[in-house]
Amino acid sequence: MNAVTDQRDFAGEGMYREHILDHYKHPRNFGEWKTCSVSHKELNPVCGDQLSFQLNMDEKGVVKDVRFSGQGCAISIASASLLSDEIKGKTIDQINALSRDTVQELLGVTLGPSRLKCAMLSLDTVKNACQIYQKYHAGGKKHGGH
Amino acid sequence: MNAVTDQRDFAGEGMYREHILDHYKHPRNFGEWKTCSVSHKELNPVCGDQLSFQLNMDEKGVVKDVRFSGQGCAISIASASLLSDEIKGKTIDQINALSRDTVQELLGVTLGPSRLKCAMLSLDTVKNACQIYQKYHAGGKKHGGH
Amino acid sequence: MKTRASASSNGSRTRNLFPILSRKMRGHPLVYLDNGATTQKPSSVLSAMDSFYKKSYANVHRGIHTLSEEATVAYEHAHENVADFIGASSLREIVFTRGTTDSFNMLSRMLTQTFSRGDEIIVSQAEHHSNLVPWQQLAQQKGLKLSFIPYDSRTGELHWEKLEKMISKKTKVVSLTHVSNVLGFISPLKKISKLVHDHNALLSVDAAQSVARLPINVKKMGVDFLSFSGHKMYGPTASGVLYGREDLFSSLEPAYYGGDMVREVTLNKSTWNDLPWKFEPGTPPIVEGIGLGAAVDFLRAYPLEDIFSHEKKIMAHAMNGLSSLGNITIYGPSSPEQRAGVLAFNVKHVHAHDLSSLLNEDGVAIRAGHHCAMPLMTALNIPASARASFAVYTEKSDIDALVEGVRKAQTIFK
Amino acid sequence: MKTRASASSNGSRTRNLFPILSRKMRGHPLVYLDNGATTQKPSSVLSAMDSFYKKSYANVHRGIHTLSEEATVAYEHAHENVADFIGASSLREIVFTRGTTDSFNMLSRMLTQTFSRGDEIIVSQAEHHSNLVPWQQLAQQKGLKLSFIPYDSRTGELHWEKLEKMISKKTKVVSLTHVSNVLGFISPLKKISKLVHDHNALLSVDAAQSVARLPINVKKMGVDFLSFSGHKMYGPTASGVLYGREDLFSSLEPAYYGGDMVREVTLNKSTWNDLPWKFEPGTPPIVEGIGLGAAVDFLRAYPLEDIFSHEKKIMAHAMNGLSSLGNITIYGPSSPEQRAGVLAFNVKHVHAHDLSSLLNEDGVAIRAGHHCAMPLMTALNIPASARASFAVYTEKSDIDALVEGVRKAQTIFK
Ligand SMILES: Cc1ncc(COP(=O)(O)O)c(C=O)c1O
Ligand SMILES: Cc1ncc(COP(=O)(O)O)c(C=O)c1O
Repeated sequence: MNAVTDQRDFAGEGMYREHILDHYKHPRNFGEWKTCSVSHKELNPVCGDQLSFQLNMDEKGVVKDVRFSGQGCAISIASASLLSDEIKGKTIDQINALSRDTVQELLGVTLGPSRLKCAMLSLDTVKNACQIYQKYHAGGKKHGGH
Repeated sequence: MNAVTDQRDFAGEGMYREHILDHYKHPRNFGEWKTCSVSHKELNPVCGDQLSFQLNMDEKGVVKDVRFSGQGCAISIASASLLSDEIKGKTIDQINALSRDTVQELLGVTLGPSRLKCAMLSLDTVKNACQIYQKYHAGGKKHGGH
Repeated sequence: MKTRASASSNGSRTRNLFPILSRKMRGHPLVYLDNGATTQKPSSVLSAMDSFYKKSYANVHRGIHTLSEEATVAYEHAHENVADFIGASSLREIVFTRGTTDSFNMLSRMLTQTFSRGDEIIVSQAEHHSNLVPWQQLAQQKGLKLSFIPYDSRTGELHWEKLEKMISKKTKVVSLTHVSNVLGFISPLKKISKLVHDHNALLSVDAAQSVARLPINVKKMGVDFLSFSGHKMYGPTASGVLYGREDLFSSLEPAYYGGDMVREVTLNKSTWNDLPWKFEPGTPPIVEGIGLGAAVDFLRAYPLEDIFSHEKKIMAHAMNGLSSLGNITIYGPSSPEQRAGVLAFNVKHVHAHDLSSLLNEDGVAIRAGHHCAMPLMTALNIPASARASFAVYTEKSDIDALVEGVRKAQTIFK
Repeated sequence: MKTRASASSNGSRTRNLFPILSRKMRGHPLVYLDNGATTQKPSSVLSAMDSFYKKSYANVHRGIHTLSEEATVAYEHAHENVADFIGASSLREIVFTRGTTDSFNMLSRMLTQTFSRGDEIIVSQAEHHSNLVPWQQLAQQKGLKLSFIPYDSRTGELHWEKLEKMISKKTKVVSLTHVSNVLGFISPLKKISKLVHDHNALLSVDAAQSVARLPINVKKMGVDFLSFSGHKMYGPTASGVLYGREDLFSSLEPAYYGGDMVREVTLNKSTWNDLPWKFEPGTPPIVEGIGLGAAVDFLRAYPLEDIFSHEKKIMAHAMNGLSSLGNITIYGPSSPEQRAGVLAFNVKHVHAHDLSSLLNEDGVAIRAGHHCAMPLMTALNIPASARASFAVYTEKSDIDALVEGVRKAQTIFK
């Protein structure tokens, strides 16, 4: 995977490599459940993108399965699709540890500041969904002091 | 007299030539009358200069004699002194025709925009004094339609 | 300065006047079509600023030393230059601001200070946020009514006829864009001015997109206030203008305060300086003002009539080229004749952001988004669009690169 | 960028970094002692701006193309650079304005929006109009009380003790200059901050004269808001900063509106962008911001500790030289140790304007007038004064030229 190399060479050739287009045209885990552990929707008013994530958690606070829906540009949809695969089997703490670098590594490109916002919408939505889940299941495993 | 030559060469050498210093140190027509046809005072708040002019007019609207008083920098006092000589025997119309160039010619220097303000205080005061005089003596010679 | 270079016939020579346009973008020549956001700068403007800093720089208006006198003369001359350029009577009608947005914030505060509860302000549904949000917020704070000339989907312009029905004795000011930064239409200002003045209201115009695209004469057009930015007319950032009719400016109280705009200050009271300085508090944008003056000289060397017809040819070429690809929606008037330099469009199945990123890979810079006109996007029922916008240096080959890039995007996303 | 050059030992090398200082004034070397009004610019600042225009110029924040991405990164980096320079937590506390006056207009509006009739604002009798007139006008409009820490003729500073008696539960904000632009004193901010915060008021500081003269750390000094201008710290005109503590900035409503400072806009409602952008409406001073960042790099290369002690040596030399002439009144603290870079004085029998004109004939540029501090002039009971003010490039020989010029003036006017 591409590391973040030259700050100034944003989104080099191949930003729309097969990989991203494939996830855009055939998003994984796309759809909506009738019920789930937690669901959350976010909107980026600047570009009109909107994403909704549903998570199903097991009793240990691990993501068992996930669905997402929404509309947006290729970068935001592909990020959501890639992220939906990535978070399966992860704990909330592990999800909170995911960074903007994770998302760029999943996409395989380095993004400039404005496209990064498109890419981060999915991660923000997932993290906020987790926070909501924790708030309502405070009895379970507490959010650790790290 | 110096013509206004190079815009960019304000206040060349000799701005404080003998001529100006003489009028500053020994201002002509300096003092105050008890009575006069019209008197007017103006202030330049930016530099604190203040000048007061008194005019004695004859029945035809010609300046017979003049006194001024006040305080200020050499440029403003010397201008007032030079101008006080200049306006003697002039009609109000002739005084209204005096310009910033007249004052610079009297001083014998070309001034930059800020010192020009010092120099113009006397002319502004005299012109406004004339206007006040005309307002209260509207029965006499009307301000012509030139 | 008066040498005339025809913009249309000398496209590539014009390009050479702009240093940045020789930059290569990943091996491609730079095709800069984001002029609606900001234009590039000719060498003449850059060197006017750089050499002023290196030769005559000082603060203006109060210094007696030579540098300060020179700076004052240059800064005031820039005002006169702008006054002359837009047909104002004198520099007393020209306030240097930091841009269109600054002009509107200042103007809206000064005017609404004189309005009473229930008074009406009319803008349009197609305004840039800069000519909307200041009025909107002040209307809310002061209990004023804000009304909107609606977008007309049949013509791609505004429902001009509706203004006649909306306007009333309550209307104090009508503030409209001259050229829409999304739809590209040109407002019929002369007609509007008559209507507005017949109702004793004031006409404020947003010339951000028009001032470098078509000739403007505030007196002939009957405009009371005009706002524009230096950076969209080949001048520097942080420069702008608020033109105001002298009698109006004379009677308005300032909205911003500080040094230089005052005549006398005591602890509890202040009086104001002469026009236009009473509206320029603090150290003004000195070097930016001088750069703006140089930009005016640059624009004068063409004339604007030529720029206008040059950009219309480019517009026709672009509209033809894009339409021929199919699956393209173009917003605004359908005839290039009715447009000035701004072309917003969408490509079916390709999000504007992706289009912009793909074009960027080939060195083509366009804008994608809501163009600071969200209410218009709502009216158009789209979240975003692509926008190509032209300038004096835009050539047909730039448009060909754009069209080719859009074609490629269609293939990738098909 | 981290190369350190000692300002004091390298006076003349420093001079070479400033292109304008090689200009000859009627055959004399330029002796520029009007730094309190504005400083000259080093090549590094000028070329940062010029080459940005020539290589990476575009509008910021919303463009997707490479130029816009580069511009955005550079512009945001300049915010981070300034944040780091004054000890702020992050760029969220740094709003780029167009100068100190703009900062105070913005701040005074934002704060007074939250005040109620009868609330009190405290400033001083020695403030620049920029930190007086905005508060004065808004106080009048909103029925607030404006109080003044008086000038203390014994010390040449302010009556600091009086603040303790003045301040009360009604006091909402105390806004004071850090270094007086006439008297040159340095305000004891740490003490004042404690007093102000003990009364649950806010401390706003005018750093226009201090930011390029002594080290500033807003957190250590306990300052809630800090305002300064780029052009007085070796940066460009039309640039400036309003620092605000993040929790305060978060809760304040903006005072200026337009594009880029919004998140969502409908015809009748707007929501705001994140910090600091919610306070930067419209196209910001992009290139000026980048120039300001370069000025910060320049200042960092000395350190400010060295500049401070360099200017103190210059101050001592100047106070000695002038005093030795006789018939000179110096305003402000009598010890050079208590002053920072600003020296106002009058020469008996020579009006400050005439002195400035005479010095100008020998290439010496000083300021003469009321220095935008008319109420202080009233307290000092003078209409105007001369002022020499220093910078990193000021040399002892500049002071010798000043003293010699004053001596000549005394002869001419004796
Ligand atoms: C102490 C002080 N405050 C405020 C200002 C105003 O700064 P500006 O004119 O850059 O807005 C100045 C400079 O003139 C100053 O010296
Ligand atoms: C029509 C219109 N009005 C106002 C503006 C705002 O101009 P600025 O951002 O320079 O303040 C723009 C540019 O973005 C514009 O296109």
